[in-house]
Amino acid sequence: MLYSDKVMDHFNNPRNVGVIDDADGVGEVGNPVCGDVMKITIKVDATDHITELKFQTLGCGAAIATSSIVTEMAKGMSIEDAVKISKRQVADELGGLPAAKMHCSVLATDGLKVAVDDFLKRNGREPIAGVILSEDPNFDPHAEEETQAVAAENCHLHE
Amino acid sequence: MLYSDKVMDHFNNPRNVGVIDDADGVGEVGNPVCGDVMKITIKVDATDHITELKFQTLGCGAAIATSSIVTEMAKGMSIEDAVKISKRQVADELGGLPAAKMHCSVLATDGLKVAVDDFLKRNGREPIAGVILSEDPNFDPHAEEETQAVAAENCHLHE
Amino acid sequence: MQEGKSEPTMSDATPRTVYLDYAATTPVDERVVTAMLPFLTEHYGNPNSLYGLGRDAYRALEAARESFARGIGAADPGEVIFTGAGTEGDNAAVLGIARAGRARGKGDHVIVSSFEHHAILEPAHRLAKEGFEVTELRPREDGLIHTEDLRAILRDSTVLVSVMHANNELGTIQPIKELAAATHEVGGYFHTDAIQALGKVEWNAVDNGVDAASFSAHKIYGPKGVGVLYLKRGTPFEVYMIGGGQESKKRSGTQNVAGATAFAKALELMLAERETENPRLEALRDRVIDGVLQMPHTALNGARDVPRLPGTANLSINGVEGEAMLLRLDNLGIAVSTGSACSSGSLEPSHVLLAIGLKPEIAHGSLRVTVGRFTTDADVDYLLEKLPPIIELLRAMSPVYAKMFGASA
Amino acid sequence: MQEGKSEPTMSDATPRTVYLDYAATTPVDERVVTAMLPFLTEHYGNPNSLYGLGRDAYRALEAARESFARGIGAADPGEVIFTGAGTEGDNAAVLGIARAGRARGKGDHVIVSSFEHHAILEPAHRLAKEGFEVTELRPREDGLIHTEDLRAILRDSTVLVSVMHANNELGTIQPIKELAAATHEVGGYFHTDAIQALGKVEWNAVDNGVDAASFSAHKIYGPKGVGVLYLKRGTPFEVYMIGGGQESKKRSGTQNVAGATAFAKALELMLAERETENPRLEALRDRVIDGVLQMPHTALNGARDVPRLPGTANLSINGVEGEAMLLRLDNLGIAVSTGSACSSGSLEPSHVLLAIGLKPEIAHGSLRVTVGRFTTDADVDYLLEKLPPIIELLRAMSPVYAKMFGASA
Ligand SMILES: Cc1ncc(COP(=O)(O)O)c(C=O)c1O
Ligand SMILES: Cc1ncc(COP(=O)(O)O)c(C=O)c1O
Repeated sequence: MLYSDKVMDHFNNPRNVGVIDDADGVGEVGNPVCGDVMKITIKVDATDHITELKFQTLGCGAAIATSSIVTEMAKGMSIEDAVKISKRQVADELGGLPAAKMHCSVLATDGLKVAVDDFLKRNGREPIAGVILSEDPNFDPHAEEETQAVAAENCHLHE
Repeated sequence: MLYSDKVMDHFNNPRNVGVIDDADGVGEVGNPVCGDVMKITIKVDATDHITELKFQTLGCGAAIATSSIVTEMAKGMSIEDAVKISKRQVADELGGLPAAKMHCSVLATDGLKVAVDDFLKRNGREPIAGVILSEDPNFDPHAEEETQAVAAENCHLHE
Repeated sequence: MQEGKSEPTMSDATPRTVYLDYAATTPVDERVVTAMLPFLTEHYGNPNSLYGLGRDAYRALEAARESFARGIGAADPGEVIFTGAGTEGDNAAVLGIARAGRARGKGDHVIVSSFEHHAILEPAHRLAKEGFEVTELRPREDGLIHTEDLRAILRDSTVLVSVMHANNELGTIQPIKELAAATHEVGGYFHTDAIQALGKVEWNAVDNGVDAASFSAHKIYGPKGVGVLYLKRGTPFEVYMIGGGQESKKRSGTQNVAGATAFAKALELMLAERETENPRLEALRDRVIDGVLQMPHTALNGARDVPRLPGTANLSINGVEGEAMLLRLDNLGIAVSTGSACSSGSLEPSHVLLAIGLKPEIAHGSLRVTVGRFTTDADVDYLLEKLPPIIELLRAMSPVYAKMFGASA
Repeated sequence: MQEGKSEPTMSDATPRTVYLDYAATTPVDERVVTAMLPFLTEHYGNPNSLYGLGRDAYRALEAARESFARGIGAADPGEVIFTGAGTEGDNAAVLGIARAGRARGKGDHVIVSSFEHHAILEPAHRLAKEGFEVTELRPREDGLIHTEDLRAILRDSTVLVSVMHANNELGTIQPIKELAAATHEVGGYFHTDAIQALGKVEWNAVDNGVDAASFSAHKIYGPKGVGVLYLKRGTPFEVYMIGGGQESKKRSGTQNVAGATAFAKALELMLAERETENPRLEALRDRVIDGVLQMPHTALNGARDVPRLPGTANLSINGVEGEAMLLRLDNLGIAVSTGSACSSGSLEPSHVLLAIGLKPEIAHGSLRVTVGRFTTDADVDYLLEKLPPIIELLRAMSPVYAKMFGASA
């Protein structure tokens, strides 16, 4: 199983590591039982564009690299576009991921989606990530559990 | 599977090869179907001692070596002693035989026994080899068939 | 080699060594040794480890897999599974495809040719014990399995047919493309033991349409104890060696990276040199055949005009027993075989020769000469000079030769 | 090695390579290479051939068998069967003894420890599918299988018990002599996977009373793809690899003479150097353990005071994920493992660590360091210098470390 040079670069030099204290939205997905946990904090401006992202990740090389690159990809995007980022786009952006690691990119995109919905909820607005997720085969109306479901499924991938 | 140097010596330089034209006794055992046939011709003097032996053998290295050494062992022996030569004695005299080849020494001793009985029959005397064979686990009252039985069993050893 | 010297043997006193048993095994080509050595001492990592040494080993293993896959015309390198012996591939294919095929609801009828290597026949017997119905397909006197003969016994319930590509004793080449097609007509899977054919005859997995094939490195100047099982995508397969899940879960056990690299290199060399090497070997082989046939009461086994391996000649020499002939030749440093040298110390009349209709007493007198990469014209001269007197001597010692064949030798 | 260079990797830019994963595999010792090479190119005969080249190979093979038998204290060289991998021996023993034992009328109950290698667990699962009743025996937190725990589950119907000698992840050594004796009390057969123990701990087949044991050459500076199955005379055994009938009909396939010679030589070297080497390795291992335990929220897995392999240390480093730690160390040329490197690219939390009671979130952060023949004090210094900052960095990146373990790092 080999990681691309770009994965190794983002693993070794992760971008935007940390926590935004006065974040507008926070997403935390994954489960230490599976060995993967990602927390992402975002700042969103008046035009619903993401101006800043920071992440923290406990996980394997792919989990850290996908977290890192998703913060780069989403920076400056509208929240609508940000929640549209697919796990495939993340993997492609990294020059591919080993099959056994594809689920890690789900962790990153899910984290972002949860953070956006958190931002919307805080402002009494309708969550939008769920709607996006419905295009996903694993769709589950309750976005949060859906995320958990994916995480759980990730566990299975580990067995 | 390795042959001892003595087996190789008797295989490469077989003693007493040929046929005694005016033989007093002839024994032929084995079966081309099994790949082993031995013919032994003997001369016996007035005191029932074997004065000369010659053999012809179609067969493997062990078949030829055991035939060769049995002619040396029996030379000068009384016919009573000659038919007592056991396959184990033949094998030991050769410095041992590979397990898969032990049956070949039976071919040699059986050939000698049949030749002695042939000599006795020619002179209207009772065969003695059968009696000897009775000490063999494979004993069968009809010495000739017994020999065939052994030969047949040899075939099985080949399968 | 102290073990070798520990005890004087005929061969140690030998004037020269003329190796004419390339079908039994081959020396490892120096170029193959050079290719494999770095993976023993320097790039020794476990290809399943994630760090640099492991990744280097992994890349080497996958490079070997890709090269081998190209060499056999596989659609996908993932269809190449490295094993620990030709026998392993044969066992895995016969047991694994039949069992998994039956589990998939395909029937329980299995066909193997009756002149397969024991590495195929024994697993077939085991399947019979497990309740499979096993039919043995006999070759004809020409040394070939005929597709119409296979068609005659194929059934809708036939799950597996295994027919070797080149027979190891006769060198005759079976029409595997036709046989595979016929098998597919009833929905069965076709395996071929291509251990003797590899690198010597055109071999393209996609073109010949087989579902599985076994190969062994030591028959083509690679090391012993290294094999490949080609398994076409989608072929049902109960995994044979199970554990850590290496080889994409198809064969467990830490991969022999040096061995895989060696096998790939050995195949590359065979293919690169085949065009010039095959005609050279065929000429040497034909000199052996024609030379031996000069002697009375000799015959070529299998028809002469059928497709054959370039290096293999199998002859009947009536009135002599094979081992005696072999040992006499060995005294002069000539290495040949009689019956199958792959069968441990075994001297039974070859089941292959019996299968093509030889009588046992004739089969006992078979001589297999196989020429290879390092065989010279002088080697063949030497054999043809030394063999006739040995045959005459052994026939003269035989109590039955005159009777059976007339004293005309 | 062009494959390695074909694509730039962290390891290629490495200042130095510090290999600390000797339990995964080992480089082949130059003395072993020297011993095996002549059998690739010069004495290349098939050991089953009757002529000189074959007899030389046969003698070398038997000399290797005798040497190996002496090395493991076997009563008889015929009890040593050469195989194509450690996994093969494990598969052959578990499947072969259970099936043949049942056929002999012994019951159908099989016991394997739950921290066995997958090469044992997978065959045990296959036996369960075949109708055997399989019980998993759990080790205790100390990393040991306790004989009283085995006694508690043994039955008159127990046909086979398989417990590894040294665990490959923990390095803890099981009391196989007692376990074998307990198994024999109910008339069962005892197999041990001694792949990690061979050459490192006292091993005498007659004395420890096991009925079967598996070994693998590449764990003791021999080549990959070579193993031995020790099978005590009279032990029921359904032959695993069938065909030509080599290895006294117990394992078919042309024997890897070079590999067998290499394995025997590798074992000789282990035994000759053990007395001086073990204390050296223990000192290095203890430096690793003590050094890592300096860091907060770390723990040694398995009790410290139980019998252990001299070179193996397994530690939990809370709040980090193993692969990330492994890759960071790899950037600096340090090769270690997390979980079992024998399991293809697998990253599941180690079943071994779960078996001794670790929580999954803890098991994800395990570090296995194994020192060996070429490990120096400087290597350990380098590891202990580079590891702590990596741990701190990864913990700082974790969203849960502070929550779970308090920010005290
Ligand atoms: C305890 C144990 N058993 C079995 C194996 C499998 O051996 P191999 O990879 O040589 O087949 C290994 C290591 O790979 C091991 O450490
Ligand atoms: C046709 C054929 N099949 C199978 C085998 C067995 O291969 P291996 O000895 O490498 O296991 C051989 C030769 O030994 C062979 O010639």
